[in-house]
Amino acid sequence: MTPNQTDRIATQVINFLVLIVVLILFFLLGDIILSGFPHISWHFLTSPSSSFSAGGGIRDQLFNSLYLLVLTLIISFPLALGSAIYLSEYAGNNWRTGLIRTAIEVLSSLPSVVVGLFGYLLFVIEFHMGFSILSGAIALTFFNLPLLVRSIEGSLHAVPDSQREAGISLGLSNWRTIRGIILPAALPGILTGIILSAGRVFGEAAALIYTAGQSAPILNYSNWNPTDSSSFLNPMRPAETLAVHIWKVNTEGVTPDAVSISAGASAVLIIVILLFNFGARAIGNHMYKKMTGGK
Amino acid sequence: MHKKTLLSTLVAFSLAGLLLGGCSSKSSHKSSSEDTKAAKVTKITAVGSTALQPLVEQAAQDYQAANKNVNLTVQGGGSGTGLSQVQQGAVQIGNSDIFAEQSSGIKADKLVDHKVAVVGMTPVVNPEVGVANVSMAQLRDIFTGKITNWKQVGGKDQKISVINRAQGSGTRATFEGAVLEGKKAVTSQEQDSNGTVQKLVSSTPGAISYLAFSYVNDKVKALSIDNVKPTDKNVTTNKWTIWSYEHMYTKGQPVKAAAGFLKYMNSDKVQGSLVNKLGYISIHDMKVTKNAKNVVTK
Amino acid sequence: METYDLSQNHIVTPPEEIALSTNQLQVYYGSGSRASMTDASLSFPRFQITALIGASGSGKSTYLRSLNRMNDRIARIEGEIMYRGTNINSPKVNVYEVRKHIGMVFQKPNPFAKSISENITFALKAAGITNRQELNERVETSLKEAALWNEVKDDLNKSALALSGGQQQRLCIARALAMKPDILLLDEPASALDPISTTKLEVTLKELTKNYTIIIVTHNMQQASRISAYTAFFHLGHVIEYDQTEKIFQTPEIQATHDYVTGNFG
Amino acid sequence: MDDIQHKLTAPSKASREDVMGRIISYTCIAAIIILVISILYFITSRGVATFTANHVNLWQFLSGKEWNPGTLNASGQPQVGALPMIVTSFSVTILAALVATPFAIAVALFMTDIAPKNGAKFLQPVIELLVGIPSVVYGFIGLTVVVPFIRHLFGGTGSGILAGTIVLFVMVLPTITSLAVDALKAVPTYFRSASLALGATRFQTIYKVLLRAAMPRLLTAVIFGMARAFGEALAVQMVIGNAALMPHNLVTPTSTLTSQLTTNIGNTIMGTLPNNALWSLALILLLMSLVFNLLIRYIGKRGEIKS
Repeated sequence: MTPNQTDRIATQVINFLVLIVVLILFFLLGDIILSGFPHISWHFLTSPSSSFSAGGGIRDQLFNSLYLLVLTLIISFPLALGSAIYLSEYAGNNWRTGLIRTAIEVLSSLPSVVVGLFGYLLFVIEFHMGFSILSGAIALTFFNLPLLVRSIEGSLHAVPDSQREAGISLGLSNWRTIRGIILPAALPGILTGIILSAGRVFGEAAALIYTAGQSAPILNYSNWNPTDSSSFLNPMRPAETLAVHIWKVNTEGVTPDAVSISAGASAVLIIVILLFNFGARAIGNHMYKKMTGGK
Repeated sequence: MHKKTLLSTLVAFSLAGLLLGGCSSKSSHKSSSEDTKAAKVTKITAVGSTALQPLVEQAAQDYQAANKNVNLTVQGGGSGTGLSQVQQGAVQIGNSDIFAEQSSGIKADKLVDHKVAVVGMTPVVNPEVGVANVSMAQLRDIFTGKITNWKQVGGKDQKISVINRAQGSGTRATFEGAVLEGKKAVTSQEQDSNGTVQKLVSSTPGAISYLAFSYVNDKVKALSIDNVKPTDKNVTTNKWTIWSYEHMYTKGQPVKAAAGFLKYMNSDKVQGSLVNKLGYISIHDMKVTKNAKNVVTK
Repeated sequence: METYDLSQNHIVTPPEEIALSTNQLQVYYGSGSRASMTDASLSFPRFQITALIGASGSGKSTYLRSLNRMNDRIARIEGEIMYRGTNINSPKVNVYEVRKHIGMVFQKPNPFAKSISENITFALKAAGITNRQELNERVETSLKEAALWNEVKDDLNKSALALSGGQQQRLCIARALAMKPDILLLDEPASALDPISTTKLEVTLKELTKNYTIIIVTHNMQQASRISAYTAFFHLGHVIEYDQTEKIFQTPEIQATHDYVTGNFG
Repeated sequence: MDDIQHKLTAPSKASREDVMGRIISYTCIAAIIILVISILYFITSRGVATFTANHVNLWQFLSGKEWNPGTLNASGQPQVGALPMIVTSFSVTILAALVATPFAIAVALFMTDIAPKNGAKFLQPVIELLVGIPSVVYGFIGLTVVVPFIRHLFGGTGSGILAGTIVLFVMVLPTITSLAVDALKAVPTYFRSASLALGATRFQTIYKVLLRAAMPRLLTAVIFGMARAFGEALAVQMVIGNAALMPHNLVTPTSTLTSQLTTNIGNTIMGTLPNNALWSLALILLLMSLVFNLLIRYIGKRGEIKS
């Protein structure tokens, strides 16, 4: 076989594999969105859920998912950023760094339920944080960190060394160089990491059942005081997220319309993630353009 | 300029994150005790059985609407979790599907039982198997693996696929207590939730499992045992023997706020309508009682 | 390849005022004990261009990068680097301050992914200059010094990455000049440029000697002979010969230098 | 002159900035290390209790095939044999990674080298979207589509390793793909142009240059995929069958470490043997993923080409 024939066959094999993946993707997304779309209505999005009668909505769960994402990122992003900077800029290439990396990666293979129980026993019980969004956010930080650290470190590495040299040669401190030159250049990669980890936050259920809880108390959306227990901004209140809600109605739900709630909620989840992806990308591009001074 | 803002935001975030992570234990502690002083809001947490959760959750919502000074949190986690945590004093109420006495590792004498509802359970099969009634002995043989084909009990020629519940789960303990007479169930598929079992039985040919009454729908077939139908009425007289209580345990006698809520759980408001709406049987309707050793008295 | 006696050398001390000098400089990479640069003792005259020549791997870039401590992260450097009466190769010295006085331009143009003016003002702002007017003035002066002003003065807010290679390299020079350094180190600055850009760059460098001391590493011997006053020849981590450029190229003292500049090398 | 000498030796804003930078990044890494150590300690201390407090024989635990922590066997020992779960967890993880890797790399190559413009624009968001689908949804699609399909083909219940593998394959695909894309993108363009300029075909370039240069990071992508597969519980639990039985083939119900853990942990009492035994499963899971990590890191190091 000549190299050219091999090339043609190989390309066809690759195209074929891609086609299969695309078909799977279409099937999955199509199945979720088509079966869920008919159940999405304004009423569904804006009314609270119901524990036994039909006609419940997902208003609070939807908000909780978003709020949990924000809190999780507030906790995990700075930690991941700092650690990624340490690993890519300060750490030497030795066994100690290898150990740290392995330790962080092992975190990502822990089953959700183990992290959930750990969070439950330590944060919920021991630290008296109760079933709360905050406990949930800390538990999710465990899953988020490996993914975030890895992707941020990767995108920092991808910035050419000549950029670091340029900064340092001007008498800038390493820190200033990292912050002002390397980070902006690495921004698109960092965003991908955030989007991926956000997906994980949206989709996680097992870890949250034991930490953020699986009840959605009625929220008061006009109460902006985060310390008040009925306020929607209070991080210390229990919060059932969309994914947990889907899990609950599917496993123990006794509402007559459990199937349609689950389908509708799944479709909403997908759409929210989609919007989030596009939004994050648009903001990223905008920031990147602003920083590079391009018009 | 915007770079500076970006950085300072990041720094602020990281500080906030570390502070929240590190100190929230103290702050939350403080704020909850301050709340108590200011508004005298008592916080009650009930954890445990997922089967009982919807009932308690709904009751808690109604109760809080009338009693502003009580803040109730109801969570699942499983009966084991509920019993462990109430025994440790980490939560005020532990919800359980089983008697504390039936659970090893729990000092039942330290806990006070509050029975709030009764759940009836029925064996369910895939509608295709062509069986509507079995004897108790046949049912036992199916679950211990002695009968392996539906034609042995008058159905069509189809292998029996047993789907059991998780070991240690309340539903399984109840079912095995009432049916197996101490024999060991065959090792088979195990699922831990009513919803999954219902879906599996409806889609797997030859499947048999058991469900709480409220999860039985037209996609699965509930079996009669010795020609007794699984109905609420038969449960109240113990003609249908597979049923259990739903318990809410407290460590010692409940203190004021928890006592108030537990009293509400036993009131006609809950027992008269809510319990039935959610598919349980009211404790008030029972004509018999059962103790931890499965002994029934009229 | 012929082997030369590396201990045989000829090194002069220029009579002019000295801007920077090294004494017995040794560079070790990694944890190894073998020196990549051995006993380099050179003095660089003020307001002149000094060229460092030699084959690839001769240690000239290593040496140059040691002068403003750019090699700190990857190498261990022994010996003295004397600047204004201070040994700047001492752990007590503030390297950031050193680099402000001794600027550097690299082989490949490496502008930041920012606008042209931000490329220049970024380090200035970090150094504490916030006055808008002063920043604008510095941008203009340095771009003029680097002979880039006329080409970019209307596009100062455009991305620096849109410039051509030659323009990018002059922007990098302007960026270094904006810090008002004393000495400018150039590491093969023209190697990535076309002949026209190279000529422009050489003219610019000559102009700069009015105010700056320049040390340049180059592969291009014509370039060295065209622009530099002094030339040092490096071979296998040793300085073999250091003298006035004319002498190095016409009547070198050492055989190795002769072979190299006449192209009979290796 | 003195002024300059002073400036050269005195600390400046820049050196203070650098100290601050170091403090920030060292604090972050320290915080993460504390998190990791605390959870590792937590799992280890509980997982070891089975052997120290309940005196279960370690070898019996690892090689036994009977899992009934509540009951004692003939010799009075509790029946805690984790072998079926260990074997199944290994099988589904490795199979899922084996199946997913070629697909993931093909998609990644398609996005970076074959159709970088349209392919990437379309596939990237869709793939990131897949990461966010909750496990539960995957599980139910598996239960309603994959399991009946397998039952139709092979008979039996349909649940088992094969169903688990298929569901996990789809779940880890986005993880491996997006990391593989990063890995391929990190290979400098001149590697590609140099190879093509030498007359190599695109496939030769991909096979001999790209994949090798990207190998360490591709392996990392696979590790992350396997890690996800290892730790996944809710979805697997619904399709694997959850029977603590040795898997005899790919289509009989069996149980993974995670599914056993998730199914039972809420029903056991903390501090008792059934609960401790579940934590021992978690410990095994942790150690197994640690071994995998180290192994692949080692392979990655050997396959690395120095640039």
